[in-house]
Amino acid sequence: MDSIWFKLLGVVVSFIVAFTVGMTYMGLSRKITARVQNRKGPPFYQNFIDAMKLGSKTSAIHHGVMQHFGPAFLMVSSVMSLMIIPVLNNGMWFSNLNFHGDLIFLLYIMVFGPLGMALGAGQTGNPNSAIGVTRGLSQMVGFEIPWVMALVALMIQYHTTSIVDLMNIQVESGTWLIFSSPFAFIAAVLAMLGMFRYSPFDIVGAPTELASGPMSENGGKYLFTMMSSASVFAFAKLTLYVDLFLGGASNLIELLIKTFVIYMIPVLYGVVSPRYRTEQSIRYFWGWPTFFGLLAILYAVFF
Amino acid sequence: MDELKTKIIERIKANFQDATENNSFNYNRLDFNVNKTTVPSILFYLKDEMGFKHLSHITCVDWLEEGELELIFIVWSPVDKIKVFVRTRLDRENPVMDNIDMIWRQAHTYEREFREMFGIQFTGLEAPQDFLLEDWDGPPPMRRDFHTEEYASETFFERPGREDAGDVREEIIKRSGEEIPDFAKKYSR
Amino acid sequence: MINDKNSQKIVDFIQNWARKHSIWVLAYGTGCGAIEIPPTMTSRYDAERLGVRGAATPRQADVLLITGYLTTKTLKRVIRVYEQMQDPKYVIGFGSCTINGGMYYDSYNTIKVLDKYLPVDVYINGCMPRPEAVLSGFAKLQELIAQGKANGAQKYKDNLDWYRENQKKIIPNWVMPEYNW
Amino acid sequence: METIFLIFILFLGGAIVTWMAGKLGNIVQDILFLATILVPSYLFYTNVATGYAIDFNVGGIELSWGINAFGWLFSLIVLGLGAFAAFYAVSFMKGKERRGAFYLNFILSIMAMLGILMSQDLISFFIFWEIMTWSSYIMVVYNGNDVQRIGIKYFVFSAIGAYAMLMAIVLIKSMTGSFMIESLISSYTSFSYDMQILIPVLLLTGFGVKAAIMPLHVWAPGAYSNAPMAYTSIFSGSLSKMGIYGMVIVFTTMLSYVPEGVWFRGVVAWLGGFTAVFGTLWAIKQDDAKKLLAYSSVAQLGYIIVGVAIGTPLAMMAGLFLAVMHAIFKGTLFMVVGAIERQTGTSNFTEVTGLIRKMPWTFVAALMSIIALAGIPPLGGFVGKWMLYESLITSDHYLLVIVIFFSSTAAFLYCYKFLFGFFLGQEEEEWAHVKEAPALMVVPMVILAGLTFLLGTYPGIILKPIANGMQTLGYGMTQGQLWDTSIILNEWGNQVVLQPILYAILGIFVFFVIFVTIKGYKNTRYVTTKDISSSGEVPLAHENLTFSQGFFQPFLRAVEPAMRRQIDKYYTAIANGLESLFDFTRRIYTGNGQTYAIFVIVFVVILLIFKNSIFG
Amino acid sequence: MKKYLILQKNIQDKMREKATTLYLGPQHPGITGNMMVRLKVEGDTIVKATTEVGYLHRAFEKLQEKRNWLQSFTLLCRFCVPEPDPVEESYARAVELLEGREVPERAKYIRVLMLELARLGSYMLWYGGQNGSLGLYTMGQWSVGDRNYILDLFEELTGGRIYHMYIWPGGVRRDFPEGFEDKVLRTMDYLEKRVKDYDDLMFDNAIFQKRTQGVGIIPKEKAVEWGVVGPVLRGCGIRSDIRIDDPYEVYDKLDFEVPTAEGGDIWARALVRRQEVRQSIKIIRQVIEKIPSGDYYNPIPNPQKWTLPKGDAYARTEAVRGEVGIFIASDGGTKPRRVHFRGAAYVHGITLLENLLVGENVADVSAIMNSLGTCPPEIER
Repeated sequence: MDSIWFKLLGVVVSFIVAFTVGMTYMGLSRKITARVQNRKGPPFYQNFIDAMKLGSKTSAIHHGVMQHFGPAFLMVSSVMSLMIIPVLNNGMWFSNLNFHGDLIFLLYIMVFGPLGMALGAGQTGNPNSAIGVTRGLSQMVGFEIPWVMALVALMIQYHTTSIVDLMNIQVESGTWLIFSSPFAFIAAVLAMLGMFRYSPFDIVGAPTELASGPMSENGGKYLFTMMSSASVFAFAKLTLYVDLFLGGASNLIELLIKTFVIYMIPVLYGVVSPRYRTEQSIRYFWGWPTFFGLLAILYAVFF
Repeated sequence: MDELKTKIIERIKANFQDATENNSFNYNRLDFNVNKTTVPSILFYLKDEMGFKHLSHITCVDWLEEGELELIFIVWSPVDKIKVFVRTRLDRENPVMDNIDMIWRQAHTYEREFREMFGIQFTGLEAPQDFLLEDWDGPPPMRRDFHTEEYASETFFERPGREDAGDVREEIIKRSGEEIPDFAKKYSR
Repeated sequence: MINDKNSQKIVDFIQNWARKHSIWVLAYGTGCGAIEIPPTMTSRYDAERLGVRGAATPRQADVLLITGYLTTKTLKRVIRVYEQMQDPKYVIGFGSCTINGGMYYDSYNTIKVLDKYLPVDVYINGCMPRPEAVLSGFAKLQELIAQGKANGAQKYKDNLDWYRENQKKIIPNWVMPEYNW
Repeated sequence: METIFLIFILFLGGAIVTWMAGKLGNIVQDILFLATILVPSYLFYTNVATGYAIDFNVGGIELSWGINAFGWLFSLIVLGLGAFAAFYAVSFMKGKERRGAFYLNFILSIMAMLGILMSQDLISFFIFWEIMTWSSYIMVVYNGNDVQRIGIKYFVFSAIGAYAMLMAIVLIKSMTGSFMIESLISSYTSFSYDMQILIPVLLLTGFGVKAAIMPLHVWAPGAYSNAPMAYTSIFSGSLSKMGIYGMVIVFTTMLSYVPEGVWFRGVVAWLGGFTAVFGTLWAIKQDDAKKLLAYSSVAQLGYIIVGVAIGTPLAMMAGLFLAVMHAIFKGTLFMVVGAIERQTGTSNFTEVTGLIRKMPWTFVAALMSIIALAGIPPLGGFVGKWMLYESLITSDHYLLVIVIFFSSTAAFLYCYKFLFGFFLGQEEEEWAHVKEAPALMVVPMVILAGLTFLLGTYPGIILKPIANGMQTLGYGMTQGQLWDTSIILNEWGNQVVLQPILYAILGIFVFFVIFVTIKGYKNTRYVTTKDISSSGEVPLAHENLTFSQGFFQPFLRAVEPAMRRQIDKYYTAIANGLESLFDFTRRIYTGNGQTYAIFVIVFVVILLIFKNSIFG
Repeated sequence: MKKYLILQKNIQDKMREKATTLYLGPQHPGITGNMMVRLKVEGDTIVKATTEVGYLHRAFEKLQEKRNWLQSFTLLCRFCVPEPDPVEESYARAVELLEGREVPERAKYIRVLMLELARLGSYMLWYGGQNGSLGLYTMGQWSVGDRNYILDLFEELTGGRIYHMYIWPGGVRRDFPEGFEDKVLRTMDYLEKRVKDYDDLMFDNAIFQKRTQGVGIIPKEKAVEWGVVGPVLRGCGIRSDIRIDDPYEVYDKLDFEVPTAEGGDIWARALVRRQEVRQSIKIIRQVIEKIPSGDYYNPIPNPQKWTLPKGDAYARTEAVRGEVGIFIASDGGTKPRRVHFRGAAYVHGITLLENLLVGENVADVSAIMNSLGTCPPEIER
């Protein structure tokens, strides 16, 4: 059972699950957005069709090797995150590499992709891409602070930096961390709004300013790879939240329910919000979310 | 209204000898004909001294038969609620006019347009040559001796029209395989 | 193994099905017809349920919608944008003015027949076409894509010289990167 | 003769011969220069065993030279980076003026650093320290531009550091009667309370200047960016590490004996944290690559100081590992800037753009070092960052870890700016002629960059000497406790196994690169960077499509309140105050002999009072 | 206050500029129609903005010289697509002024109804555009969807959704269909309800306020001189409305307010527009209430032989974007000598916009353009 091939198969299976779930969630979010907007909306599988269409584009251009590699960088980031985040708390298929599920390693591998993508976007020479990248990186500095604070609070509260350990603690004690460290959850969820880049934190690729920002020059297969990566990444992030705060999940159905609940937070918040400017969003993240992060740390230290 | 108009006429006549008025309108409008050299100063005077702060419009009319271009500046006083038309005529062969965009910045746009469309040269106008057109090498198109229909048929492709004016719906149905909806049938000839 | 021809057929069918149901329209309002695009996209007509959706840059777009008359200045930009789009790509001519010049038949600054300059897959007539007409235009395009008949891009590639000749007649100052497909 | 003496004689003699050899032709000079660096290094590693020391007596002063395991670790940084930088320098200096002086000072710096590491007594330590300072000072003013501001700043701060250190040495001598470091350490606990505080403060000031810790960092950006890049790579890479070396010794020997040590450690760690934050913020603002890297060096030294000052085994290891990594990647990055400056004539982001296709190997080196700098796995910087965070969390420095994390995340910004500014973006006509740097410059950069890769997966290579060195400092650590060849652990037992991670990352990357490449390979085209979707317009020739002005303006706007206070301004105020004081003094010096006599008497009286109050 | 922007002389300078060039348009989701703003940015601050127009130049005014007085209407409504009725009304009124033709009272009321419905429809588009530029797409979906109800009214009354050609010299083309008044009132009831929802979504939104307050400020003392008109001028705190100042049709018999707001920023303009929607609904209700019965059309002679006396006339109308006007000059023939259109965007979209954008953030360009009501076809004609 521990053979490398089994692990590899597990990676492929969880990749497929993540891709499917991520795509479906994005499709559902489009559907839900449409219902809020008094529309019927596209079918929930519309994103699959879009991805297939992008994949079947017959021509593609690139401005150099970094742009060519950009989607691969993104994929590394999302698949690695998926591999080190335990998907289920007892599923052997989805265990992947989760003995490496170290939170600090996760923090760094999660920025690997965006930075690689930023290099790709930079090489296109499109000023829109470059401006979008600078906005994205700046915003990242914004939301990483409350996010890290939440994680540090968890680490010092439970004396571990491993996701698996945190999950096991919840399983053993029967209390979800959302109840035992509520401030960390609040800070983490507020940071998640920025992480998902839905409105009001979608200044990176704001269409009315920068066309589509860093992705301005990417079409066809490049965009397809990025879309797949985004869906896998979305699933990985949601799973991480469930693992950390909602006690993980013992089967896929439970996981889907929990992730969907978490996913609705940024989606529904985004439907009714205009977007912040970059410095406004940074200041936002350094305001209340950071305050909650500090509270979480104090709570972890003193209680 | 009439008192106001006479007051304005008096003040303008006192300051600008060459201004001739036309006070034949029964609504809030007053016309002055001036020489083109007087235009900047009369506009300045209207704006700064008499409260005609708002430049409503500038227009140009090509009087081909008389060999002249007429420039009309329409200014509006938000206080007195009256329009004043300042009219001047330029020689059609060599239309040169003083630039007035230091009085109203928005006149700059009008001047660019007239330079391109009527060939009027505004002295001291600093702007790229092209405004609405790009790489235009014909005569100024808004002049009346430019014939747009001829130009269009020379330059562009035209889709040949039908020979007759008969009902083509049957033909279209045959081609596309669509049915005429019921509501449309009653209009059939 | 499956017969090559048959497998190609199946692949084509699937690809065309995907292309048909995912039409990303380039956000370029070239003319006054663009005013009917927002209603088409929004709640009453909701083109998104057909998979029609806006795309911000030509690299991502599938369909170039020529919404009405094209002035010579815009034609240059439209050609530029069209050539930057990725295959397969389609052009929808929108409104009478793209078909025969419409009411601008004698204007010195608008082109009259769009398909001399760009390969048009579908024309939608009317001035301006109502959202229903626009939707039916998209439906027609979907039909053509499904049948594999919407091959304007191929036509453009094959007859590039002819198109270039026509285009350069209108645009004397031709400074653009070459189209190398 | 003792090999240790031979090494120094070779260094000294080689330096002078190289200096003189300018007339014999450039190639002879180059070979002499390389030989002078390489031969003693070879002798050092083959013939000098760790733990071996010789004592000798010069003019009645007991001196002792030797090397312990801790010094040996730093000698890797000094001689290893020195050798690479030397090869680079040969090519870098081709066709430049005053090569002899450059080579002389380069060798003297290396020798002085090695001397510092080998000094077992304070006198030779101080002498080598001063040689290092002077040779680096000459390098800072080497280009002759902006000497007024930058050179004097460096000089003044070095002097402050040197005098602080000298005062400490004199005090130590007066109390222990010996210049030996051993005797200082052994008798430190018997010092008076004042001395127990004063001596570390003075020594830390001296070392802090070189390590560019926060209030003393002011000289660093100017000096780093003003020296020739071939030298800056060792200036920032190795020379600054001498400060770290000294600090480590102060922390692990003296301060671990007294209860105030904890308090000291906290203050220095927080200073290091603030150094990291403000260094990063200022680095983001820079438009010149040299300045950017200089501020970035300050920030990175801040991390190292944090690790060293916290001083738990993991933290110390993190600090030392980061010191080694910093030497490697920052050395490479300064070399990259040097190569670009040599090929294009400028190092300004707003001017240079789109070099990736012109200088691919330089780009590879820059990319790898930048990834290492940013601390992104699988490259070496990550290992250091990971250990630093884990050590801070496990040792209850919760807020410091946030501060460090902020600085490290913000570092992505300048990392991206560096890569984008030089290599990505529009490929402009004006740089069409640029060629790749000569092989002698590229090869050292690429090898050093490869080292970051190696150390990212097998940090054990360098962690083993670090552990050995730490053992001599009193940390008892064995392999498998906090590290293994390819595993890093924290004190709670959480671990990261680096090897499978590397394989996974490479595997995924290669898989998707292949996927993207073979998918529609025939119809994938390269287009020039001028062919971008600029909203349908064709850009005019004079229009600039590269985004390089005010790169991170929105971010800087958000952090603007923090950057409004610049520490430079306080120093300027002090300097102005001093100037007026000197002005006042000048008025006192009237030229009258009797007044001078009065001054001397007053001074002596003050000295007496001072002495009595302190030495009681 | 920002310095007055002067076009730089060295446009032909071949050196690479320092500032980055960003093209906002013509193909861009953030531009209001087919025009281009060439932005020079340093960081994300604009140091210079140049509007380039001409992408929509169809030579209407040239073509109108070739059409007779009535045929012009097919072209007129295409001057500004979102709100064509004020242009038609201006033209009709200019012709009436020149000819001295009387218009029946009922026709005047119907015209006011048309103008106000068009105003509402245009504001619905503005709701979408303004919020779309700030990323709140839900608002656009709601308001543009609700705009269809107004277009339905137009369709029933005139036969066209967008282009009506309904207001003619001498009156309007046809009378109300049966039960039209009720439909109008029902639609107004619906819209009043919806406008409250819009307020909840948009004006009560903290992020919307943050994004719009203090952005794109027009100084009050310079506003009139700079040619600012319409809601933009009222957003500077100046009470100016052609419906009041230079009343036309029957506006002087109707009771409505001219809302103003202080500040001159996007937020103030939005507040003005928010009130104006309500005022429009109020006017429409009054029109339905007060409309007299009687003739709706004073017939004109055979258009092919219809001549106007020599002379000229200029009629102005308050549209959503501000003051629009038509100048016509007749040489006594069956065709105009000259028709010249004055659009608000002609000033707002070029000199004012270029002026306002300097020093602003790239992120706000689209929002500023939307708040100024820039409409390119009106500039280029």
